[in-house]
Amino acid sequence: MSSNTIVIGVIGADVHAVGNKILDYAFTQAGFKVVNIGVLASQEEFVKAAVETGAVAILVSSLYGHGEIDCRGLRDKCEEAGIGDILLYVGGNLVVGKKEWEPVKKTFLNMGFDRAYPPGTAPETSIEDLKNDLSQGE
Amino acid sequence: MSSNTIVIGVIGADVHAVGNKILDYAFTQAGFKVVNIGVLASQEEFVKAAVETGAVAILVSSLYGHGEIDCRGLRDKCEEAGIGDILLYVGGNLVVGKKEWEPVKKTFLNMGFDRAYPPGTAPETSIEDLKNDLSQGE
Amino acid sequence: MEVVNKKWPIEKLFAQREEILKTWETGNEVADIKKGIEYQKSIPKAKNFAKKLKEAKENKVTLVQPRAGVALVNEHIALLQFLQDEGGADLLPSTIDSYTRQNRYAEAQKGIEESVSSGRSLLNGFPAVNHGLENCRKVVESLKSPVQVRHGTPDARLLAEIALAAGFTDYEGGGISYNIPYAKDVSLEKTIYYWQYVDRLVGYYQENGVEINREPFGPLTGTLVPPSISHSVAILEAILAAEQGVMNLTLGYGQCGNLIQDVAAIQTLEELAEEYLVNNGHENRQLTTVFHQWMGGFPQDEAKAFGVISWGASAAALAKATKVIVKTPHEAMGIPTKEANAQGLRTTKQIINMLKDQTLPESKQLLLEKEMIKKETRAILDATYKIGEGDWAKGAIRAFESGIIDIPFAPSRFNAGRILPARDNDGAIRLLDSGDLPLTKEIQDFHNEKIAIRGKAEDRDPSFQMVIDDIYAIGKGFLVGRPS
Amino acid sequence: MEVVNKKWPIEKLFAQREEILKTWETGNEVADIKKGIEYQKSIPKAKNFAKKLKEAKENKVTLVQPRAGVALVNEHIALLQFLQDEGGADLLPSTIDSYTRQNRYAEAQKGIEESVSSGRSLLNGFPAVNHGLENCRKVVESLKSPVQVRHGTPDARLLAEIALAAGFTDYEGGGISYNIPYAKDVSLEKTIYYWQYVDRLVGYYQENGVEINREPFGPLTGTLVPPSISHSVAILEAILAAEQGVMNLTLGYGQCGNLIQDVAAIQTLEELAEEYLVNNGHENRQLTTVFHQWMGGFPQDEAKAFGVISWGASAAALAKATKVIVKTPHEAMGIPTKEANAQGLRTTKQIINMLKDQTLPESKQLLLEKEMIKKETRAILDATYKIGEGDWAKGAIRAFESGIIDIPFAPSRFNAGRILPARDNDGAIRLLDSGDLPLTKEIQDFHNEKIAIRGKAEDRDPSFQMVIDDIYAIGKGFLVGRPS
Repeated sequence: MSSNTIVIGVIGADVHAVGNKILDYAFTQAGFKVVNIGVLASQEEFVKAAVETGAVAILVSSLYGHGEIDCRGLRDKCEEAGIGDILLYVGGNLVVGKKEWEPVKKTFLNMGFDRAYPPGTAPETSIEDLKNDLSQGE
Repeated sequence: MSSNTIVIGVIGADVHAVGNKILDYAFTQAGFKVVNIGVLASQEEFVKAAVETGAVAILVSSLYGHGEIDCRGLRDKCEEAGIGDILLYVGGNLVVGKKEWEPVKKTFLNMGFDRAYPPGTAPETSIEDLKNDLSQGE
Repeated sequence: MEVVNKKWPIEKLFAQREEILKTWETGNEVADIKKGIEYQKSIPKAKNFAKKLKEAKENKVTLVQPRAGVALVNEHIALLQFLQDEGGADLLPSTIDSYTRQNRYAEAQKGIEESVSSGRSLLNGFPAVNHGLENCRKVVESLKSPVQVRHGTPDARLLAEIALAAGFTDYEGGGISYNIPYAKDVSLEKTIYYWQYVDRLVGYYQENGVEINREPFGPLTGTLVPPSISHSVAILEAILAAEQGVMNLTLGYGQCGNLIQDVAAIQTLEELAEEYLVNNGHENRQLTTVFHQWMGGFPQDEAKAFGVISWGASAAALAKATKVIVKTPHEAMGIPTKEANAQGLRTTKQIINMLKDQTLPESKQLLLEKEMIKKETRAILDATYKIGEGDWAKGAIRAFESGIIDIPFAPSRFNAGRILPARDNDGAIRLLDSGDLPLTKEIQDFHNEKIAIRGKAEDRDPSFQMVIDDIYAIGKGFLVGRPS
Repeated sequence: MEVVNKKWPIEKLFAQREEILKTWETGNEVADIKKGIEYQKSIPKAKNFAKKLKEAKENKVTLVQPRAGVALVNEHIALLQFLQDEGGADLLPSTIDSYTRQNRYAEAQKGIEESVSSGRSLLNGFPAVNHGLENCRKVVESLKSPVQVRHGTPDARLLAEIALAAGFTDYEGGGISYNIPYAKDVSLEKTIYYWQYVDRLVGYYQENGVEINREPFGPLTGTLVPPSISHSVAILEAILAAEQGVMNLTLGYGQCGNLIQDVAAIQTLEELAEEYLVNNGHENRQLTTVFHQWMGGFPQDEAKAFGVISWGASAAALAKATKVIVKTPHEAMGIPTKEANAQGLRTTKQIINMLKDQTLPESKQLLLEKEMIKKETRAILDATYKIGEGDWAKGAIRAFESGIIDIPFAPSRFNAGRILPARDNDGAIRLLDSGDLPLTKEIQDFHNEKIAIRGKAEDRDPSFQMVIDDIYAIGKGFLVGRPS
């Protein structure tokens, strides 16, 4: 797989823009071609952007605690659009309130995400993971 | 019992003088005759002062966490000195560390104290208790 | 659509509200506006936000207020009662969920239903529109203190109708502060217009003897916002609200972390707002201030979070803000438990009470900071007025188009996004790149010099990396993001 | 016994130490003083207190240090390692138990035995004398940071011998500060003499190339102590220590709670000490400062306690003290768990780090406060020197006899106990009754006026009740104890 295009955005009714702008900067610096669909992004917008740009991964952010509702079904939509094996990452404050991380992670992996990140993860962590996941896919 | 003399002091190797001075003031204001033996007071000093002044109560303070070691045997010493039924109160930070109060209280009541007070008790509380205990004894 | 800053004839409001009340089924419950006014008049003085703020301002006391909201009515009431009784909150909120903020009432309904079936709140706030009039009144009636609606809703007309009729006595937001940081694709023409509706509605209640307080959202994106930017927006929204008949205004500011800058900001915010309101013909407005504890990233560790909360409480108290919005030790983890929320309140109140007799004394540094904030804010506001050809509404719209006002890290495409803030060597927020802000050379030089001193101390050229370092700094235990 | 402030010939120390080392069986383990010096020289620089303080002072950083000590060696080591690793303590303590402080080693032994059998510490500190040389070295060797002995021992000669030989590089206390607040019946002649021994011992180590830091105990009774009183004692003890050859001194001050007074106190403490040391012929001493977070009563609630801790951390950071001694959220309940102790450290460190680039700027109020503290302290010290006929040791003894120095709420019968402190309307500590302090009319008027303003604000005559209200105030959530 030679593309290094990724789609990033903040899902649902979420307007947290700061982390989004930092991820954009950090992944661009790390050599990726970043397609940033910004905040308030629907599942459909993520999938459409990924199909149109031939992206190898979708990185979903959710900072406002509605992640569980907003993310359900994203993998299905990818499959319907013919990009069923695209890498799906998710991170942020995924649930309402302070919760143990492991059960939350499991919920999102069961939804079809390849990786899920707890609050406070540095961009470097996901950059490294993405590079690893992409090189293994080759 | 017509005496209103009480003995107050800080037991053991304890040098906390502030509360002692406030108790002195508060009980005096409340109409008691206060015999204050100060800090670093031994069990013997408490008993001796109570015998000499015909006191109706001994109020022991302990602020430094060694209360359990320091107070053990005080009731026996009172009995030996012929003032076995004198009122014995104790209060302060009686044990090392943050502990549940009820078990601590029980320990001190079992040692022969009539009342035991947790950290942060206002002087008014023990003044009222003492007045009640003394009027019931009449 | 051309929006101008001119008081709406009441008929315009009444005509429009017929449409607005149809946008969700609960709207018709508030159709008779007289009943809302009557209900408001029955609320005791102690539960009126504007009156409680007035008293606090006179007594130079800083009140504490949490953020809080959950999906279901009884749980929401229990939460607020807990914060009132166990947290000692002086003022109460009802924070609205994110679906309602986007007028997605159907999704909010789904969130309510899933919350019922799962037994935990799946919404990040209280969906007041869906719950409707009687449920909202139940909230207000269950509490001893005044309650404010806090949200982030670009089009908050229906929410305002229900909230006011239900007895809420304070309403947060504004046509700029609830658009640029909260929306991506909504034009300022639209949101200023929507908020003229809200302000005219508040003005109508006022004309009928009901004091409602209004609070533009001060911190904006909450991320390294220079005081002159947030002051400009707050004062613009104050003028727009006052024109529609709003008499009680609380202007806000989000803590930057440098004590001198924070105190200077609160003091200048009130002084400048008073000046601009009076100069625009709006006399006798009740002006109070709100200080937001640190709005950026928090440390994960609760003990460290208590440190961040406390420093915010200290700055609020020393600045003598009228109220302070409180964070919690769970901040880094998302929405807090009610216990954590009450802890944040008690920590804050302990400090507020300990410092109530103290202020930050006047110093050369404080005077300079105040002078620079005033010069900058006047430069921005005066350019806004000019480009609006003497109309503040038109001016606001054009100022954002041209970058005369520019909010860092905002999601809206109607924001220029050309400025770049960074901390100076003392931790005050300065401009690394001032984009198209209409700053004089004197002001530019001031910023450049301040940033240069830091660059020299850190032996690096100021860049976006410095900005990122500053954004993560407090979460890592520092104010200034120095290279390690 | 006539004690004079004159450096002991080394033979006097050596003769006395033979007797001292016999007062408990572990004494003979340190009989060969050369071995102690050799061992100290093997300690790496990073673990030397004086050197770490020097570096902090140069970098204008405030270091954090907890209080901690338990009965048994392994538990004590585990506790300190926890505070180092989980709390991020920069400097470590070994707080000594109260029996050892009264030289009651047999009772301390009983406490050790009961702690072993009951499985929990029945002592409120670490009985270093009973544990002896090798156990104490094990403590020092198990830690990465410098370790100080903190106690409250009027006669701390044997403890000092063991501590220094074991590699502790800082020793708290002094002939006044560990007598008047810590004893009832011990004369100042005796304790000044005992502490000349300790200082001469430190001086001997110094002459042999080992830097040991000494720290007079600043907060005294920790209860409404006016800065001029604690400054006078600190500077007196600094002069007495310097005479015996001590080169490294950390002078202390306990937070009063009014920011301006606290910052003024730390700044004047260093300025005055420097002045008096140099004027008395002691050049080139390393002077650092320690700020003690609030030493009085704490709120029971942990969230509120975090507020009190944080305000202390803020004042320490803005005053740029060299180190801060940290309280814990369990303070009101007695001795804290190790987790609570680490929380206090992390909260403090978050604030220290956030404020490291900030200071309290110069203001009229700060300058006035500094000026008054200096005038008062000089009045007390100069009267002390005079009554001592040019000898600081004799002066100290006679000053306490005559009330020239007078510590509020002290247990010692050698303290006059005639002064009465109370807060003024801004929360600063003033004198309600200045007893026999040698204050000029200007200073007296200053205090009277400040107290009168408060009395008027509270509509009551200042009295002992006001003092009691102030003592309980912080525990109840306020700094100034106003009538409710």
